[in-house]
Amino acid sequence: MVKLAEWRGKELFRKYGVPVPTGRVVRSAEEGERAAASGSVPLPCVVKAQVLAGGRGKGGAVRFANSPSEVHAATAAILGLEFKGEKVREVLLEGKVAIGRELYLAIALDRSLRSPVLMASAEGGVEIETVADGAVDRQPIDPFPGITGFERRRAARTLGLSGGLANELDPILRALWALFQAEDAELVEINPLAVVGDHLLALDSKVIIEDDAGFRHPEYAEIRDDRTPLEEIAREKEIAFVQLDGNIGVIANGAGLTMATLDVLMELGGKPGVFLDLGGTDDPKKVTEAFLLMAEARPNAVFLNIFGGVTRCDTVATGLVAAMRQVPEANRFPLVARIRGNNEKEGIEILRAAGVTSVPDLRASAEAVVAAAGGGR
Amino acid sequence: MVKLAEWRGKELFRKYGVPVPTGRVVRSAEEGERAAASGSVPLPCVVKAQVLAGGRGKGGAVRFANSPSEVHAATAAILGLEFKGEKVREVLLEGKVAIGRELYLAIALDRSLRSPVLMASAEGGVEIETVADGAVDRQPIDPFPGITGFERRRAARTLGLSGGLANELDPILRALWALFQAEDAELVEINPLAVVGDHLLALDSKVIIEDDAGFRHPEYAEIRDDRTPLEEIAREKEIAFVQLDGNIGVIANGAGLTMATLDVLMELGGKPGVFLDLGGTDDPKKVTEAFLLMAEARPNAVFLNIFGGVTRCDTVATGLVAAMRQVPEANRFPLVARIRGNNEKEGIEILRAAGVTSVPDLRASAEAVVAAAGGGR
Amino acid sequence: MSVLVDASTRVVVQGITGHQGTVHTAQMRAFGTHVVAGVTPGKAGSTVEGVPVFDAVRDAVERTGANASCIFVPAPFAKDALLEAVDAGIRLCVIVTEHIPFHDMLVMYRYARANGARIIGPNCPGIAAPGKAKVGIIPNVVFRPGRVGVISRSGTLTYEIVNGIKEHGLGQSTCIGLGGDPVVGTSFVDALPFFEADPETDLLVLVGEIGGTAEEDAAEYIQHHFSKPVVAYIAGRAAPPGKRMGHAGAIIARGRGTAATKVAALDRAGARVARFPYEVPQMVAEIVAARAPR
Amino acid sequence: MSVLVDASTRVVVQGITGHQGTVHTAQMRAFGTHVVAGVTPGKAGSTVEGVPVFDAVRDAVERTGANASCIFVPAPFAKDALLEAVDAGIRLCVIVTEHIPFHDMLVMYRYARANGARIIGPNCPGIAAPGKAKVGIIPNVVFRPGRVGVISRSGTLTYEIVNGIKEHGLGQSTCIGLGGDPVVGTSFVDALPFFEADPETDLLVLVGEIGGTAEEDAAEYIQHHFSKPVVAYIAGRAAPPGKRMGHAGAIIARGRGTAATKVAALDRAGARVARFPYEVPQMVAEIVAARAPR
Repeated sequence: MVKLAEWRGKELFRKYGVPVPTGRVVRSAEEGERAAASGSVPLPCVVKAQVLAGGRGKGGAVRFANSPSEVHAATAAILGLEFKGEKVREVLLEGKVAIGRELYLAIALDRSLRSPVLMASAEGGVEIETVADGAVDRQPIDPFPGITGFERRRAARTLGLSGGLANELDPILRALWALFQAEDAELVEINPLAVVGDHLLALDSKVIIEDDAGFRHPEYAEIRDDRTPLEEIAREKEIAFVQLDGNIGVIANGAGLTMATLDVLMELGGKPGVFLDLGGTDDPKKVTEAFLLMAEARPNAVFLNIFGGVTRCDTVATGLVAAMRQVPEANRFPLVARIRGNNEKEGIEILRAAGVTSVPDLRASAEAVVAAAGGGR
Repeated sequence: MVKLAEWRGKELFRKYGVPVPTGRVVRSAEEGERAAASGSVPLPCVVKAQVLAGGRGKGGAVRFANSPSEVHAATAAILGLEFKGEKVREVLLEGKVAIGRELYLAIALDRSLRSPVLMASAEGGVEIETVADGAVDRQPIDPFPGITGFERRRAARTLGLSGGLANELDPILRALWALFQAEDAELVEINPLAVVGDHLLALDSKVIIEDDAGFRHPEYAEIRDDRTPLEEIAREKEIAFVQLDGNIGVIANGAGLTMATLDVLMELGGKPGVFLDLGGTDDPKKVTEAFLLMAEARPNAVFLNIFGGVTRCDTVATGLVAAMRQVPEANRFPLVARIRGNNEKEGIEILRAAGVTSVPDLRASAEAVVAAAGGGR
Repeated sequence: MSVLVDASTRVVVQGITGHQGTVHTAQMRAFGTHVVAGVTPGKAGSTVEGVPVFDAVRDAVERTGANASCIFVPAPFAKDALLEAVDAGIRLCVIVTEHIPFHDMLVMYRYARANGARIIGPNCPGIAAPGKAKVGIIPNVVFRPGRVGVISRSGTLTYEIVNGIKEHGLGQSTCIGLGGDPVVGTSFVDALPFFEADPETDLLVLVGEIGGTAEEDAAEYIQHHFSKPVVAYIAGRAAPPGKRMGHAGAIIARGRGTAATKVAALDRAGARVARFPYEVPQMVAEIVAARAPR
Repeated sequence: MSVLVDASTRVVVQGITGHQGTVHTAQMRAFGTHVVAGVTPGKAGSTVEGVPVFDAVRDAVERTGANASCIFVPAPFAKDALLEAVDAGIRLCVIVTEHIPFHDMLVMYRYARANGARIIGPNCPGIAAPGKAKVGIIPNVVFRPGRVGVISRSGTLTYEIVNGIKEHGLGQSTCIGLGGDPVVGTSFVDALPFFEADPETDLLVLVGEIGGTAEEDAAEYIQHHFSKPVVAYIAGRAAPPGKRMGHAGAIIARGRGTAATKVAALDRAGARVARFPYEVPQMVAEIVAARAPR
């Protein structure tokens, strides 16, 4: 998933017709000062760190400025900050507005209903998780026929809007729905949607784009997510790779088996540190690449747990053996292998020839790798 | 329904992405000559009368020209022609192309299926009614999800297109579907869709827009249909009014009852000349307007046949009496009235007070009006 | 038993505060129908003819147990009204509104079908079972409880014929006016099985008109699946091709949908086809007389 | 009897000329499945593993009587493939393809449901009834005919567990891999009634994972409507919140969908919940032993 920074989400809002404050993203204090001086950002203005984590207000990542020099100072103070692990590289400057009521609007997927849902609450401006369930109205939106008039009217009633404000809400809801569909979003959230005088204004944006629709959206390919550098490399190689806080590397195939392997290691007192899911490949080169990637993560020990289906055991064994020859001496690690399923015999034979023994029992093999990593009970 | 002239249909084709020849519509021979001389129409070119009736080629309403002066001559010859009852006021000039195969494509409504259907035939370039049923492939298109890849592939196979031509057909089909939906069309037809070298080109267009969607399409309001002037006035007053070749005026309420009334008159030897359906009004003013409109059509006699439902009998009687006072002496006509249904007694009483007797029996009343018009068996 | 409506029918009127909505709410109530709610956005809390008005159909359903809807809202908003009714769980929707674009109706029809709801109409007079319930606008005066079923594409012509049945001393089991638009939610073929199954219907009157092939489809169905006597009338024999005869659907296009083909098809299917509308009640009376125990 | 597939299942493989399509066509045939047709546009007239290839599913259905589809086509074209299968009258579609955008799947799901078709998947290993038929990619080696039903959101973990059941000397009635995406055509709750009704299933293994509330929904259903013994395993106890664990659906978002809540719900519903995957076959064997006549 691609989480968009606030300013990117607001660019989408503008494109689809959700009103947002006049503003501009800057990447240096000088740029910020110039923007304020030239009038392209109204004064007084809000200076907001463009990080993905919430709670910026309380965390000092949102400031106010009344003059170009104050914009310079606030931007300088925020840029380069480390906010909940994210480094601030961009700052959004926006004209300050007089906020009346703060509302909440979002469209997200409800998996159980297998439907998008429109969420609306009159209690916006706070983390929606803190709002009582009863104060958030949820309406399933059927992709056919799309968001309807009666759904939009109900949202207006939920938000306590009538007259001109209800009339303004209507195109905002259409725009949110259009954005959700056309951009292949997982989540589109406006929090708060503020009543400013007689108008509605989206003061923040939260937009998450689905990865799988990447073939329709090359424009999101370059936007980096909160992945580690190794995770990023893995992503390019189409290998599911997740770094955790442990010292055992796990290479398995299939999400369920990988998770189960982590669970077993943890139950046995091990600490999984890298999670690498080969998925359904049967290309030995991909297996080799996965191993080399794992080596770079420098685990204490590696557990190879494969159940051959699409991925055949002999393919994995061949890839593994090739990788073992390429891993630099310094990066070598103790390896425990367990390969079962399709072409199991052939795979075991290839491993044996390279000096690796496959342990067929899951518990026994897991205990062995925990011991090899220096952990265990 | 609004039938669009060829050039208007082709403007829509261009807008939605169906390729059409370079061309221009002109309304005088001079304009045509200038267009050819300035190069905005390639030479040699085709000069086509913009009338709605088919068979223009055989009817002399399509000519060719090789020079600006020939364009002048051809345009002058065609403009002002009366073609199957339509006067030629516009001429389309288009660059002449080397036509390979001629194909047929259309999207229309299939009422029984309650679905749009995509019609495709490799035998284009002739009236589709003359093509054998088996040579026209019909595929229902579900508005949800809209035209699909497999439907487009089947159309390509039906048309015998592959490779680059099939690739060109794909966006044409998407465009046709988009046009059909977004313009609220009843029919979108390309006949012929010509293979010109390595490309596809729509050489003619037939687009019919639905009347009822007028509230979404004010742009079609000014395009005149093939209505008579009185029909046009009736349309503005929202009265269904059809002129036929007879001398009895029929005012009824509801399409079915109006048609049944015509049928009865015809069976009895009468000749219905004007058909006026009050529909479901209960505004006496509308009834008065309808009567005045009928008077202008100068029928020999008028049959008022009302079954009161939404339209109440007393409303009709009130409107009728008001109209009788306004009709000029010269335009007066013998009237036979039959009013039944809701508020029947009150209506009969109002008519009686104005000197009109309601005949309750349909056959008897119909015979009376046929006699009054001077016809009958 | 009757067809689609009965004493358990609880009607919500969408567009109740409009003139037609108000008038026909009173008429439906006078017929004996349980009109339990009205809907007009922004008018919640008011009443029309003693019927409580809500902002949304969902509210009406939750508060009053409405299970059928009668839609009078203007054409540009009719699609939304129907979607709202179906979304709120209504399973019978009678759409009186005329001039709904057929592209809208295609969406409405699919949405209703996907959710198990039935549409009657649009541009229709609705459905009535004398002595039980009426959802729509057919004048109350034409009805009398009886055993003649009626299905019609027409409005006032239906009233005329139904009234004729009454004037012949007979009555109706259920009468459905399907509407005169090119795309209708319920066709003859959709409605016929209900009348075949209805023990209160002895014979059926079918009133068709030119345009489309609904009558030909009905004839095909009658021939193979319908066991009760059928009397039919087709309006529009005098209509010239290419002219819309009032109803959007009543047009002879490309030589199809003429009265002649429809009459012939019904004739082949064993229906008695009347030449004049007033012959219909006569034929019905003859059939009833012939079947009566002597 | 078995669940959803049996000896009458006739499979068309969409994307048969691709590597996976070809490999698994052979595997399905080796399992004993009637693979009657393949579809790859532009490849009509060729054969793959002796199976005739058509340009369109409709052709395949007309010529071979195919009634189930196994879809291997790449994600950008998978939506069209599913719509084509349903349009051609196929009523069981197993989608192996992974990385289908969920927005596409929402359309596919609605289209299938509106037309009475069932989707299994996407991103799933499919369905197999040993001795009868397999539609999908679960390795043949793990199966043995028997009386244990299996429903799983996982792929290889399913193979592991199913294989374990076999190694304990038991066999499976039907095994369904639902797929690991956020939107799946068939959920636990959708699949459970089939196993409840299946006389060849004595007990059920349910393999879940973190993310969503499908397991909680299943627990609710089991508690009230499922009478057979259930052994469950939930993968992902070690997963940190906010990280996607391979499957698009396997993510703990906003504190929901944790292993703990799922285990607790299944526990409350009376299922035996295993801590380790290899405990599942043991528990199954214990239940079978306890039920066996002495």
